[in-house]
Amino acid sequence: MRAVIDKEFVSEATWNKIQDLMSRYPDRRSALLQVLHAVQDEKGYLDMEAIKWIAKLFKLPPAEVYSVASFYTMFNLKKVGKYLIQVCTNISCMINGAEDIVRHIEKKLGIKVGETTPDGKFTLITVECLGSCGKAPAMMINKDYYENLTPEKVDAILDSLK
Amino acid sequence: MGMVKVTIDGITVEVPENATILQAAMKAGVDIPYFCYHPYLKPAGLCRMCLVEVEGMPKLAPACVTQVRDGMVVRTNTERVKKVREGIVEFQLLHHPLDCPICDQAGECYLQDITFRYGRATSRFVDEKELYPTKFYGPLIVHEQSRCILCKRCVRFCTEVLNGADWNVYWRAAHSLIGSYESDKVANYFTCNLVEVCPVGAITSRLYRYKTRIWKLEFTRSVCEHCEMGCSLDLGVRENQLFKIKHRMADPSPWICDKGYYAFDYVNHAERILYPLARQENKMVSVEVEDAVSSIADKLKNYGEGEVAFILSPSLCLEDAAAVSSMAKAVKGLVDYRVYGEDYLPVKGNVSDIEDVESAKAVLVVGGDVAVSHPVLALSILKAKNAGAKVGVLSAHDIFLGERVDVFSLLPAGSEEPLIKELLDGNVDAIPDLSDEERSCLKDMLSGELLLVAGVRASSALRAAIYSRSKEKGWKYLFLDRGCNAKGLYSAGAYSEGVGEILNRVKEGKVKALVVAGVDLFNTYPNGSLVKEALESAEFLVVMDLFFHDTAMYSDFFLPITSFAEDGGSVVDLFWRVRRRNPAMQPKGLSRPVRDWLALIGEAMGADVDSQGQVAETGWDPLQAKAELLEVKGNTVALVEHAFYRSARYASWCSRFSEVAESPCAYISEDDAKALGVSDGDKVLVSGKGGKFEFVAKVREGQPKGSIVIDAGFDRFPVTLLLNGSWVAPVELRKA
Amino acid sequence: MVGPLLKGLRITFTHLFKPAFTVKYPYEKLDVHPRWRGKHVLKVDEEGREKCCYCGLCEAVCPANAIRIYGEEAPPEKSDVGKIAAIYEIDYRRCIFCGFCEEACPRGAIVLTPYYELAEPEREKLLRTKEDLLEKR
Amino acid sequence: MGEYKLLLANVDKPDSEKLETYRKSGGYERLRKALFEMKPEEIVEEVKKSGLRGRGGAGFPTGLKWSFVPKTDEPKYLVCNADEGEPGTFKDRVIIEKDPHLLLEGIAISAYAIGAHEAFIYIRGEYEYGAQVLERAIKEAEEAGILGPNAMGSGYDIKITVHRGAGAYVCGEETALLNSLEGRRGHPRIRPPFPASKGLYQHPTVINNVETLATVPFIVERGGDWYASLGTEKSKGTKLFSISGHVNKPGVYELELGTPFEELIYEIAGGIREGRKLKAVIPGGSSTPMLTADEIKGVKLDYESLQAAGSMLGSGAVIVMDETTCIVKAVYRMAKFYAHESCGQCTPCREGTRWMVQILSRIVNGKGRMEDLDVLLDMKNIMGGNCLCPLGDAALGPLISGITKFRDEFVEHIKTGRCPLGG
Amino acid sequence: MVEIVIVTIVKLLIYFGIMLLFVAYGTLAERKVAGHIQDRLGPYHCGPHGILQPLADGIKLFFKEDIVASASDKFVYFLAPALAVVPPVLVLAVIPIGDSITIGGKTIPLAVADVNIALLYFLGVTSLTVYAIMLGGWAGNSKYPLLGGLRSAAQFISYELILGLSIIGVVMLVGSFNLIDIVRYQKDMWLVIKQPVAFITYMIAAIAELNRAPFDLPEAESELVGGYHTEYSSMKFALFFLGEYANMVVSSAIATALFLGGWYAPVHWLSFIPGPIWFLIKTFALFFFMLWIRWTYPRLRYDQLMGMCWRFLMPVTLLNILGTGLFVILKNGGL
Repeated sequence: MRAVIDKEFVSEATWNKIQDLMSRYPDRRSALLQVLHAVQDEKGYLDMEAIKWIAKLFKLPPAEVYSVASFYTMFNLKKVGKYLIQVCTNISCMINGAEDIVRHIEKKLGIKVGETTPDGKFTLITVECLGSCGKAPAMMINKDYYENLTPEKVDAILDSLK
Repeated sequence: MGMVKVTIDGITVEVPENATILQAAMKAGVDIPYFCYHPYLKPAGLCRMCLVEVEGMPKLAPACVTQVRDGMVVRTNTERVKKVREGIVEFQLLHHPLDCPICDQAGECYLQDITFRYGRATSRFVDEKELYPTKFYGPLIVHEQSRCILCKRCVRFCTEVLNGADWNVYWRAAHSLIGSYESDKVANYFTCNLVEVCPVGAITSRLYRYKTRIWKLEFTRSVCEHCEMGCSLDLGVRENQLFKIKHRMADPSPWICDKGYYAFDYVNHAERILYPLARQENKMVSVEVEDAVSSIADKLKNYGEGEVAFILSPSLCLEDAAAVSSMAKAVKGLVDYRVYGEDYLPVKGNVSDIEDVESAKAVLVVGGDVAVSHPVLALSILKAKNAGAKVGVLSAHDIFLGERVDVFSLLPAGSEEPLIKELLDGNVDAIPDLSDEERSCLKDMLSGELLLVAGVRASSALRAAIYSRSKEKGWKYLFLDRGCNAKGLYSAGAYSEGVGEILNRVKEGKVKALVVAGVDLFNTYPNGSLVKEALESAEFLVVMDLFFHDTAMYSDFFLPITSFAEDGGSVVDLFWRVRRRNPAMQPKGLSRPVRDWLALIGEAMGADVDSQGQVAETGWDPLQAKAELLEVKGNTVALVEHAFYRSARYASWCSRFSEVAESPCAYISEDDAKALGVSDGDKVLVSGKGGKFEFVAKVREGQPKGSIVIDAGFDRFPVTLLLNGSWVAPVELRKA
Repeated sequence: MVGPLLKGLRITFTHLFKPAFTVKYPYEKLDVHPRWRGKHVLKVDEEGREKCCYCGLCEAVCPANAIRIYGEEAPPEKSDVGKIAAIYEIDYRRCIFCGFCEEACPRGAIVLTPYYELAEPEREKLLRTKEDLLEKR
Repeated sequence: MGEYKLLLANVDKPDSEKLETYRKSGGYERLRKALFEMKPEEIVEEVKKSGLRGRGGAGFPTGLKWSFVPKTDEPKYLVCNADEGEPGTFKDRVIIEKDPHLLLEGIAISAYAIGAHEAFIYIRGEYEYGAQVLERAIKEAEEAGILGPNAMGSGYDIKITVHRGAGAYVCGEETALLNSLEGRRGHPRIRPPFPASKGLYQHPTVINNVETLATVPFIVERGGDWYASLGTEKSKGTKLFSISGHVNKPGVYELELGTPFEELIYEIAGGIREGRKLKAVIPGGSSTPMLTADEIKGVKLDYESLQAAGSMLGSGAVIVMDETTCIVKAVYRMAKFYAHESCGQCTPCREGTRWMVQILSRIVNGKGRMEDLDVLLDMKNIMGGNCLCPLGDAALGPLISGITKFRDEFVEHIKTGRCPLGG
Repeated sequence: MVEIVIVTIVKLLIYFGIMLLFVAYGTLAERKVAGHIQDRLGPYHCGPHGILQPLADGIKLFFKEDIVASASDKFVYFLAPALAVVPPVLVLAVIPIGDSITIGGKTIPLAVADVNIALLYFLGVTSLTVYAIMLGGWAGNSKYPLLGGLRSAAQFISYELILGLSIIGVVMLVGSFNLIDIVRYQKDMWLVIKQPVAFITYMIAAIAELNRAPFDLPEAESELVGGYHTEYSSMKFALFFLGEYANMVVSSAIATALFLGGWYAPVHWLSFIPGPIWFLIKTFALFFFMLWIRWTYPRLRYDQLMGMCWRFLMPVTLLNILGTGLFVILKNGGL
């Protein structure tokens, strides 16, 4: 049976990118993670609609796609703020004061870890090692690294984003 | 395959060289505990419960995945192994709720048994347990997430056997959760296998939930009555009530379907008629057995040749069929079992075993929805696919197999048969809606070794075509029939010119007395209006059944018969094997098997009724099929097909099971939906010859334009009125 | 020979004036031992929910086969675990008051009270149902 | 002995990631040499001779690994493991971001050596910038005809694809990485079969760390014997060390194997911050057992010496903790990491890591009991070596070493109910 | 003449009333005494301290189902219980519970009949009791009652002799068969002092006659279930019981008259208490003595019973007669 995929679900650029990704691998399924990344880049997070759409694309049960997506921490299955602040709290950052940074951000934004500001702008989460131990403490906002943090530096960064 | 010698705890056994240590230990009779291993699933090595010491290996080896080597020496009772087992059991129990008193699995729980045998007496755990809420997936299964030990047997069943289903493991680490993506229902017909494979009480049956305890049940081996597969069942009875069905023998398949597992509680239903009834002044009143028998005998004695007819269910056992046949002979009457339609006579296929299906190189399913009529066969076909076979499904209706195979097309309801016939003639292009890939695949299939599975809707004419084409090309073929003993009834000779002919004669007054056993004609015969007229004009009607259904409304006498659980009988399965049932309980009330009633009536009439069934191996020659291929003209053609959860015997009286099929649906094409302005879930009206019915629209991708599939089998919803002797009829479709 | 006869008479005579051990039973009752095993009671918790969740252990352990239970799902106001006994019968015609049921019960739901006046004028009344056994609050 | 600039020779140059820059310093000449002058077997032989060992942590001899690949016609794959998730490790990031072509050249040579036409770089999801750099570099190289079909006109096809992970430490384990690469959950697979015989798509697959592959061009260029002359008798060559924590100059340094540990900490990395005293060192990423200040005295940085000292070289991620660090909290933090990253498949790892966190969190919060220490130590018997993949063992590393070496600190926490360091 | 009839009827009623009351409370006393000796309370439920128990028993026995053994000899079966009650009631006529009183100038003896051969009458009538028992044992057509009846007959014949021989000593001393005379003879000294041996043998014989423990072999529960009355229930059974207790009362009353000085007070300063009361007190004391014996001694074996009668009591009573004779002769100044 010929399957019909709703191309309109994503932008044309993303659609082309997905087509490119899916043609790259010997087995089409390998592109699943890359496609999830691509759709998340466009939509900000992966909702049930997106999962179903991707499942249809790969001819997989949606449960399978959801299962894969939920395994990896980088896929947001719930809505997140415009800026996703990911503070590393792993050992190297911790001994260099990452916990103070987290507390500082919590106070500044008035939210707890795992929450989103009411205006939907910032979401604060803590993550495991970002691979920036040499410039600890570090954090990532969306895709950008911010390293050697101090509370003052964090203030400056957050203010610049507002 | 070479054999190797392995020594386990001092016992030397010889096993095939690809066996695992666990299999060798089973052969040696050494007990190795396990959770995640399942004999019919691929080993996963997850639970680490089966770790054993292998000489020469520094680490402990998981017995379920480690292959044996010649001369391997395994020890399962060393201190190190014991310590690890103790540790693993303790770990499993850390966040297990320990609610065995409530848990339905208690008594047959791996975790319980293994803890008892290998666990430590007390836990060192003092922290808080992490518990998750209980989830109810529809009326059939319930998932107690906290009890899950993440052995993934259920997930592996879904991925390996069902080739992917709405059931998987989510998140990760200790917070991994198993469940359904839709999170409120599991939409496949094999959910009972999740219950069966779960080693703990995480997934349990709602039907059996909390009713009684497993050790109170006495189990009797029997054979399923819902289709021809004849799955072996264990019936669990307590105090003459049937509480649970288990499937513990891989015959014919290690898996079972929801029909067999859940559709049994009608046996205990309060509405079951347990005493003979007779019509007195337009009311049915309870009468003594002797009175009923003598009155019926008196009546039947008065009729001449050809004035008595017997219609019986294709699910009655061989012994009953023999009794009906000999009774018919005694009163010179007619007898027929083909209550689902006119000319479906069983053909003996050249497939003798389910393994032939599983080892086929290519399988083509035509003319029916295998997952509804013979669910377990669908799993065998999938197994063949996973072993590398190409599988195609060409049918007007399919809800399970099609999504999982290489070639799939939904054919227009009215022209299903001609299209398949054309395909058999080699015209692959006749099949609509195929991708190029599928077309070439189909071509390959037709040119090579092929197993043709003719579904229940394949008429005699199509069967004849399949038969002759297969003979020509050397294909294998398998013919499916409705009812669990159609082949047995056929071989017992319980057929004449068709149920339709009998009904017509009743209508015309040629046949005066009618005996209907074990079937509600309104639910089965595809011409509701004919059934109605015939029953109204019958002079004398005797109905034998469990429930007072629509057909019984017209009866003069109603005789209660036994269900499959109370009666030991033989049935002939799909592969023409005779399967024997054992009675699991005493007959309820005054119910007795059909043959016993007939023997009593025969005695009262002075006729000798034989109740010893025999299987005659005579094969019907399909080449003599007379019927024409069906042609239906009309804008919209409807195919009436029983919804899965309504296709079981006595589904209306199976409490939880029938609840799953909420309301009758009509599968319509996207084009039709657009034209009518309806979308998924809207109401549509289908009107035809005998009436107007409202359905919930289900817009289905791939459904051909102008062709709809509607659900039958619902209570007080006689869609057979739309039909005229065939399951396909022209109808009109409107928005409600 | 006469001596012992007289001695016997003396002994019985002195006993005439010794206080009686008799307890005037229906009017006066002795305190039974706290671990006396009398009539069963099905306990309920502080919120009036039944403690019994039909694990079936009492039924299984009963050496006299005096207990018969069937279970059912229950709303939260009837049970904290969602499961109660639909039928709970103790047949006092068979019960031997061994107390195994109490010992087997994992939730302390069935308790043998010191209450021992179980005689009934009709045998059928000795089949006690859940209503008879359930603790009243 | 000081730093030895081999892998890091180019990273400080401006525009170091450009093909142009790379070619100026003799880039891709080694690939040419390999493709035109050497047979695949010769390369494998050279690598074997060089004594190069896997730099990802396990230290398995690379040449030997390559030789396991069956010489059949079925497709073979090379996977570069750039899923650098081990806390404390950030050495591969430097190569990826600053000298991508070195890595690509290494991959190309290695793929040729094992007979693979397709290679994948599995890069961790957080290194988005690194992935972009690599993709740009691949494009540059393909446009220049260096990679792609008929690489450098040799008739040998080499296709390299960058595959981004999505945040799962366990995908650094090679079979989990393969599953992730196939678009599945990153669950480690049961071994055997080993990836060398049945890996990606059930075909022979070689998985190597970024650093390992980046070393290959130098071996091809200067010969295995030359590489073997570096380092010590058994641990040959150079190694990147990423040092972090309480040192004055944290960062990535390339050292010859066998350099004294103290030289790295006190001289190269500039010593402990604010002149405090050293308390403990994690020598090879968070999964290796930690060493006390006394234990590292005289220890050399090579596989054997560290093993003798009771730890491992691992991925060369040195985390330095000074006297102000609370070991209990550090162990707790690492246990939390492993509990978060466990894939959840096998019982000992899944339940053990969770229990560890529960117990340690109680101890950190002052509600510990003395029995807890016995329970934690007993985990070694249940988890040690009994898990599906090495993650369970990794989780035990800091825990067991922390409790045995700093037991007093744990006891103090339990007895007084608070941290003696006031944390 | 009319007066005599009226007085006799009144006396009969009074006597009969006293007797019934005595019997009724005798049963209660038996159970109470048994209870207290065994440190129990005895009947306690009906009325305070169970004093209404005899009434309750009566009501119960009246309403109990009357079972008639189907194989029984019906006439005899019905006759036997009636026979059991008759003798003691007849004996009642000659028992003097007090000296004569004078009312309206007429002297009325406090006995229903002042018979000069009262003792002979007593001996004669009481020996009829055995017929009731024998017939009862026979009529049931059942093995236990038959055995009980036979035992009873043998026992009766033996001990009847002892009873008679015991009394002879008294008669010899007093020289009269009239009970009133005998009592009057004891005004100063009770005959128990002069005839201790006779008193003892009389009591033993009386108890044996009454089939009471330790001589209750005819109804030995442990061997013969219930002896002669096994097949009886309801009122018939009650009549046997009534007879037994009435016999006890009568025997006690005769013994009182013969040996314990009848209505005389034991010491003179107690003479202000009327004679009949003394008589009843003494009778009750003996009655109590019988109960006391019953709850003290175990049952004898049958050979012991017979041996004691013939080999011990017989010679002793004969010797007693001889001794008394000698005494009388000597007292009267020799031959």
